[in-house]
Amino acid sequence: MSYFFRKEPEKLIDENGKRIDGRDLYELRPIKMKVGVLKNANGSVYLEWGENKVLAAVYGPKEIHPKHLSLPTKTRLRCKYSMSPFSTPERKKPGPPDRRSIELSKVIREALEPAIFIEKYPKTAIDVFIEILQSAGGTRTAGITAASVALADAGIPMKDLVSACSVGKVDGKIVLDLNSLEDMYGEGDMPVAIMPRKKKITLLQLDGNFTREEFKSALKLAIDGCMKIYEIQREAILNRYKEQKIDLI
Amino acid sequence: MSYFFRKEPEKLIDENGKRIDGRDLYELRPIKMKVGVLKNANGSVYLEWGENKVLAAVYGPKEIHPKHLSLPTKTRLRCKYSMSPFSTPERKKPGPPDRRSIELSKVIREALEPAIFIEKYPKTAIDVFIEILQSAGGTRTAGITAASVALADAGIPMKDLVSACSVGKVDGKIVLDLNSLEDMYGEGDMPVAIMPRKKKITLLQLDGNFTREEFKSALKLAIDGCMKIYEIQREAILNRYKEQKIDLI
Amino acid sequence: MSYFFRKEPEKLIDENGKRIDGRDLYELRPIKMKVGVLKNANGSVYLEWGENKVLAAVYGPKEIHPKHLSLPTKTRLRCKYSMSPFSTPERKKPGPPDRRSIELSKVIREALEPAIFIEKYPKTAIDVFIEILQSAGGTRTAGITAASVALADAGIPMKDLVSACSVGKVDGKIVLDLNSLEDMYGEGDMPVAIMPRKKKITLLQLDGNFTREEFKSALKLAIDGCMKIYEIQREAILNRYKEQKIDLI
Amino acid sequence: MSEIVATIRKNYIRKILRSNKRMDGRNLTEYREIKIEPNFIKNAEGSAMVSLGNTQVLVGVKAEIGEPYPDSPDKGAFITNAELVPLASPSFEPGPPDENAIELARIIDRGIRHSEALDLKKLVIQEGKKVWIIFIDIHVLNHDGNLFDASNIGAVAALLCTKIPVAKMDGEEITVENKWVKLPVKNIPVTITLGKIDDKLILDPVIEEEEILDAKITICFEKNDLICAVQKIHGPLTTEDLEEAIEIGLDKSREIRKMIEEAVK
Amino acid sequence: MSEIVATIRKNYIRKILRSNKRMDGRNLTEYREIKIEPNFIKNAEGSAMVSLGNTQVLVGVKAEIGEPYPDSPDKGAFITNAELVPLASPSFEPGPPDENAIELARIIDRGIRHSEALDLKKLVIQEGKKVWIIFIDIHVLNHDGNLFDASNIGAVAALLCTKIPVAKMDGEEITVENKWVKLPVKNIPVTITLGKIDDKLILDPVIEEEEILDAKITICFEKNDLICAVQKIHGPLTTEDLEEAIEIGLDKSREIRKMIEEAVK
Amino acid sequence: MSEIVATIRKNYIRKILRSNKRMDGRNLTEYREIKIEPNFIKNAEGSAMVSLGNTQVLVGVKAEIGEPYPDSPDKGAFITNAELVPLASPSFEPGPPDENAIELARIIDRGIRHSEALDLKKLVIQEGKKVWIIFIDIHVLNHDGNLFDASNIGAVAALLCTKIPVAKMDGEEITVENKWVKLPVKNIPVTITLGKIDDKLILDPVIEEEEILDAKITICFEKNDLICAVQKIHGPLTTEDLEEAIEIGLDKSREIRKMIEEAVK
Repeated sequence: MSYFFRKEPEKLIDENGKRIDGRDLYELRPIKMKVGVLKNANGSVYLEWGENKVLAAVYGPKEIHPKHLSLPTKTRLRCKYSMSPFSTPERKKPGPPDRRSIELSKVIREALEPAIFIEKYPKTAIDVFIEILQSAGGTRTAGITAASVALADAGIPMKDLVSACSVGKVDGKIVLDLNSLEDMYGEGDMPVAIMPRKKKITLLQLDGNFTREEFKSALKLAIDGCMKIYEIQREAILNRYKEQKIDLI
Repeated sequence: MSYFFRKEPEKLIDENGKRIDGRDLYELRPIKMKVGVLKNANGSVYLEWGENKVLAAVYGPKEIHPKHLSLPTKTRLRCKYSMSPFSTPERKKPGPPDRRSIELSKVIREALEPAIFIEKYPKTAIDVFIEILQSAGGTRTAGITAASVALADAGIPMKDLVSACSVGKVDGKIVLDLNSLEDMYGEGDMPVAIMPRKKKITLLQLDGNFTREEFKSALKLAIDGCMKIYEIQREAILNRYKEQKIDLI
Repeated sequence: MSYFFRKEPEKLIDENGKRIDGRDLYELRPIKMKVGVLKNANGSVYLEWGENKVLAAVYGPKEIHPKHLSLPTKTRLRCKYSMSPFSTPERKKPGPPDRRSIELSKVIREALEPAIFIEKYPKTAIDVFIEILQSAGGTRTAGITAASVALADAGIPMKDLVSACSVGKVDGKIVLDLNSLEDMYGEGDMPVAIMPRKKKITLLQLDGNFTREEFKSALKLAIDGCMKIYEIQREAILNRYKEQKIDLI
Repeated sequence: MSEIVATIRKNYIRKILRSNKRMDGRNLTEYREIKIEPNFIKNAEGSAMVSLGNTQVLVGVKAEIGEPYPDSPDKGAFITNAELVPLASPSFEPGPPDENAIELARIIDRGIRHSEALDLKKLVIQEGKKVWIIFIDIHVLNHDGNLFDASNIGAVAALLCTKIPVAKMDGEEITVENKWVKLPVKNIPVTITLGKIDDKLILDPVIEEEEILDAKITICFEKNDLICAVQKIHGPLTTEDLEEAIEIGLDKSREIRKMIEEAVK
Repeated sequence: MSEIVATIRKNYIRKILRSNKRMDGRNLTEYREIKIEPNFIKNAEGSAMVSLGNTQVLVGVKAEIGEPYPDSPDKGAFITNAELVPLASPSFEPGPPDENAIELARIIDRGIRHSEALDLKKLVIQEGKKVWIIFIDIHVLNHDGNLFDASNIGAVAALLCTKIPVAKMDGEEITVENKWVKLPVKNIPVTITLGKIDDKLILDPVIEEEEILDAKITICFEKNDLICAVQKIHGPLTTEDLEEAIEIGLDKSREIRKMIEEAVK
Repeated sequence: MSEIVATIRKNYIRKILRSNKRMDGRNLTEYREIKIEPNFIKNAEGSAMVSLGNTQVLVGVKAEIGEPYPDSPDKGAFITNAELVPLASPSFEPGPPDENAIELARIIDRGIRHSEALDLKKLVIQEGKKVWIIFIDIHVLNHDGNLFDASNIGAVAALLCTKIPVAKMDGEEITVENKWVKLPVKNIPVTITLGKIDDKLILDPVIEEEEILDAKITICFEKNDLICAVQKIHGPLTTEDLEEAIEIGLDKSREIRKMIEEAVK
C-alpha cells in the first residue's frame, strides 16, 4: 500500500552488517511452499518467498495447436510469466505481456528446459504458467523455483530440479536474495538458476557494476543459495505425499 | 446533433401519465421493417424502431474456416453486434469491438440460438451481423428482432421467431420500450426476448433497482410487448413476398 | 537533422529555371544501385536515389503458410513497404504498418506483378520487402525500381523490368523526379511505373491539381524518366556479374 | 469434452437429480464450502482470496488518482476487470479477455454499480478535477464452476477491506497523506447463480454441471432485497423458473451477505 | 469464385462487350441508377445514403473539437475512414480495415483534400489552440461493385448537408452555441471509375465485372475540370487508355456533380 | 533446418573444432571482419552501419523533446528498440518484435544503462518539465549470426557520432537553436558474445554455429573492465565456462572499444 510514500532509504546495510529487513548478508528470506494447490493443473505450486507470492501451474504434456508448431523429436516447452494487476505497488495494467515479461518468459523457459527429458514426449507441448500475485524482488527466481517443482508435481520426467535465487551488490557488499528495496536502490543484481546435482548454470543474468572478483564471489554465493533452495524444494515435494489435500487458503 | 446540448429532463413522465415522447406507459414506439434489403446477404432486414435504425444480415449456412472451429453435430451460430461511428451523439471510434459490444454479441447469440434448428446443418456456420446505424435506446432488442426475421429470410429452418423489447422503471413506474432519455435517466432497464409460441424467455438482463413485485409485472409487460413485436415481424415477412423488390432507399 | 528548422522555401524554381537542388526541370537526381548486397535474400538491391537510401530484398518462390492462401494456378506476390524509424526527419514510431504504408505496399505489388510470369510457380509465394532507410521524396518509385531488379537478381522469370519515377508540378511547371521539398510544397505529384519494353503503365497515382494538358505532358515526361531509369537498372544487373562480391559498405 | 462423454455425463447427472441430489452429494440449493481470506495481497489497497469448493478467485482493489468523467464531475469512478488466466483451466487461452471474461466482469460491475455499493461522491478529491479511480481486478486461479458468485464474493469482500490514503488538492498540487481511511462502501450486492437441467434448478453449479446446463441465471440482490442486476445465460427459461430462482436467491443472498460481513470484520 | 467460373464469366462478359453492351444491359459508359438520400442519420452532423444500383453506401459526418496539427495551426482538419463491414459482402471479413478499405478511404480523402473541398481555415476556433476536426465515415452496406464512386458521392453529399454549431473560445473556456451553420464546402470533387477488359473501357463496373477486370482507374475531377487525384488499380494501362478515360470522365463528372447538388438542395 | 541436416552440420563443426578451427577458417576466439560506417543516415541525429562478416546492422539515433519520468525529473531518457525486419532473414516474420528482438534490445539497453554511457543528467532542458528523449533504433539488415555484438557496436558508434541541437526553455516556450552539440557519452560498453559447443567456447558465432550451440553467453564490459551486464542464452554453462568467457571478453572488449573509437573519430 506504500507506493505513494516510497522513499530511498539512507543506507541498505547498517553498521552491524544487518540488512534493511534484518537479515544477514548471506541469509535467505523465509520461504513457504505448497505443492498441488490448483485442481485443474497437472502440477501446481504456491510459493511465498519473503513477501513474494507466486503460483506456478503446469499443463501437459498435451497436443499442440496448430500442429506445425510441434517438434518431431521433442516436447515444446512454453513458459508464460505474468504479473497480476495488483501484484505491484503501482497497478500493472492488464493487457498483452510487456517487454520485460516477454524476456523473462524466455529466460525462464531456457532455465527450465535443460532439466526436462524433452525427448520423452515428441510432438507435444508442456505449458508452464507463472503468475506473480505479489511482487517483492526476485520474482523470476521464485518463479523458476516454483515452476520446477510444479513440473515434478505434474509427473514430467526430469533430470534434476532447477533451483534459483538472486545475489546482488548492495552498499558495496555482495548479498544473497535481494528484496525489493535492495533491488531498486542497490548497485547490482544477478539472478541465477542451477541444476543442483551437477551444478550446471541454467540462468544467469546480471545488471549493474561488478569487478571480475565480485562476479566470482557473487556466483559462488548464488550457487550456495540455490543449494539451500533445493532442500526446500525437496521437502515440499515430500510433503505433497504426506498431506491428504493441500489448499491454497 | 445534440450531444453538445444534452440535459437531464426535469421529469420523464408528466402529470397526465404521458412520457417525454408523448407515449403512454405501455406503448411501443412506431416500428417499420423491411425484409430483403441487402442483395449480398442470404437474409436481411432494415428496421426503424423509434429513432433506432438497424440493419441485420445473415450469411450461411456456410463452410467454417479454420475447420477445427466447426461442430460435428450442429451449426455454429456467430453474432456480431456493432455500432457505426455516426450512430451515437458522440462519435464512436471505429476499431475492435468494445466490451459492451462483445457482451451484447454473446447475449444476442444466446437469444437467437434456441429458435434455430442448429442440428440441421452440422459443421457449418451461420453468421448474423447487426449493424446499428442510428441508436436511440433499445438497440439490442431491436437487433434481435431484426436478426430473427433475417434468419427466416435466409431460409434457415426455425422453431419459432424471436421477438424482443425492453421494459424499464421510469419515475417509479414500469414502462414499455425505453427511449434513449429514459434509458439514460431512468431507474432501471430490462431487455427481454422470447420465442413467442411457447413464451420461452431467451434473453433477460436487468440493470437498476426492482422489487420482486416490480420485476414480476415488468416481465409480464415485456412479454406482452414481445407479442406485439411478433405481429410486426410476421407482417414484415408476409410483405417480403408481396413486393417485387424492396429497397433500402 | 533538420526537422526542427524546416521552413518553406520562397520559391522552388529560380529565374534561371534551376530547381532548389540545382537541377534542370527534366533532370533526374544522381542514382547509384548495387545488386546482391544481402546474403540471406534470394535477390537484393541497395539503391541511392538522390538522398533516398532504399533496400529491396526478394525471398522466394517459396511455400506458403497457411496453405489455403496459396493460389492453384499462380504465385502469390506479396509486398511490404516500410520505413525505418530513422528514415524521416521526425522519428517514425515502429509498429504495425500505417495506412500510407499499407496503400503503398498494395500499389507497389500491383506495379510489379504484371512483369512477373506468375504462372510459373503455382501455389508458391514471392515476398518482396522494401525498406526505406532514408527518405527524401519518391520512395515508392525508388522502391519499385529497386524491387524489380531484386526480382531479376532472385532469378524470378520476368516479362520485363519495371522502371519508375515521379513527375510533379512545381511553381506551375511540370518537373521530373520531385525531391522532398518539391514534394512537400509543390502543387502536384504523380508517381508512375512502366514496363519499358511495351511502355505499359503499371503504377499511376496523382495528387494535386493538373489540367488535362498538364496531365498529358506530365505523363510523357514520366515515361521518358522511366526509360532513363531502365538504363540504370540494366547496367546495375550487368555489374552484378562483373564484380566478385558486392558489399553494402 | 467429446459429445459422447457429455451425453453420458448428462444422463448420469440427470439420474441423480431425479432424487434431488447432486454429483458431489449436495442438495439442489446448497452452496459448496465457501472460504474468504481478506487482505491476501499487501500491495493492493484491498483484496480477498475466495474459494467456492475448488473454484478459486483472487480479487485485488487498487486506487489511483485520476480525472472524473466529463458527465459526472462530482463522482469518483471504478473499473471492474476480470482475467481468466490460462493457469486456471485447460479451457482458458492466453490473450485479451474473451466474451466470458468480459461478461463476468460486466455482471460483477453492474451489481456493484446499481446497488450503489461504492459511494462515488465520497471519492472526489476536487470536483471536476481529481477523483479516486478504483480498480477491481478479478483474477480467476482455478475454475471449477460458478465463477460469477465466487468473483462477486471476492470483489465485495475486497472492497469492504480496502483502505485508501487521504488526498487533498491545493491549487494544482495534490498531497497524499500517510493516513488511511476505509473505502465508502454502503451496500453489499450478492449474486446468486442457478443452473437449469431438465425442470430442476440447481444452485452453485460445479463445472461438470455447467457444461451440460440447459440454461443459467445470475441474479444480484441488494441489502434490502431489491434486485439490481440479472443476466440469463445460455438457453431459455420460463416465467416460473424466474420466480423460483428469485425465491431461492432472496434467501441465499442474505446468508452469503452475512458470511462476507463476518469474514471482513 | 473458382477459376473455371471466372473464365466462363469472363468469356461471357467479353462476348457481349464486343457488341458494346454490358451484362445488365447498360452501355459501356453508362452509370447504374444513382439514388442519394441526404440527412439519413440524425445523430450525425451530416450524412447521406447512396445507392449505385445494388451498391449501397452510408456516409456520416461528425464534428469534434480538437487541437490543430502542429504544422498547420491555422487550419481545421478532416479524417476519412472507410469500413467494409462483413454485413456488406461475403468477401469482407471482420477486423481492422484491410488494404482495400484503406485504399478506398485514402482515395476519397485525396479528392476532397486536393480539390480543397473543405475550407479548413474556416474551421479554426482559435488559432493554434482549438479547431474543428471533421470525421467522414464511409460505411459500405452492400458491395456490388464500384465502391469508390458510390463512396465519393456519399462523402461529398454528406459534407454538403453537414451543419456544425458555432463555437467560441474565451481564454481557455470553449462555448458551443445551439446555433448551427453549414460546413464551409467550396468544391465538389467527383471520382469517375472505369474498368478495362480487353481493349474496352467500361464505366461504373458491377462486381461481376470487377472480378475479371484487367485494370481499373479512378480519376477525380474538380468543379473546373482540373484533375485532382488519380489511382490506377490492378493491371497495366496504356497512355491511350488514360486519355480516353479522361475524356469520358470529364463529361460524366459534370453530370454527377449536378446530381449531387440537386440531391442536397 | 531439418533435424538431420542439423546433426550432420553439428558433427562437421565439432570435428573441425577439435583442431581448434572454425568452418570459415577462424580461430576459436577470433572475430569476423568488422566494418563501421558512422553517419550513414542523414535524417538521424546519429547513425552507424556495421558489418560483422555478413551480419549487417544499421543503428539510427533520434532525439525528441519530451517529459522526464516522474521518478527521475532530473534526467533525460533513452529507449532502445530492435527490429528484426523480414528482409534480413528467412526466419524473421513480419509483426511486432518477438522474444528474440526484445531480448536483443534489452541487452543492448542494459549495457548502455548500467555503464552509464549516456550522461542523462546533461539531457535535461528544464528539470521536471522537458528533457531530451534519445531513441536508439537497431535495424538488422542481414542476420548471419551474433546480432548482439554487431548491434552493440552499431548502437555505441551511433551514439558517439550523435549531435543534438541546443534547446532552451523560457517559461512554457521551448526554443531549439540551430546549434548542434555532441551527445554526452561518457562510457563505451562493449558486449562480447561466445558460444559453447561441447567443451569449446567460440567467439562471435556465425549463424550456422548459432543454430547448433549448446549455450551462448553475452557479457558487457565497461571502459574500466567492470562487468555491467550478462545474459546467458539457451543451454547450461559451468562456473569454469564463465570464468573463461570473462577472461576472453576482457581482452577482446578492449580491442573492440578501440575499433569503435577509431571509427567515429
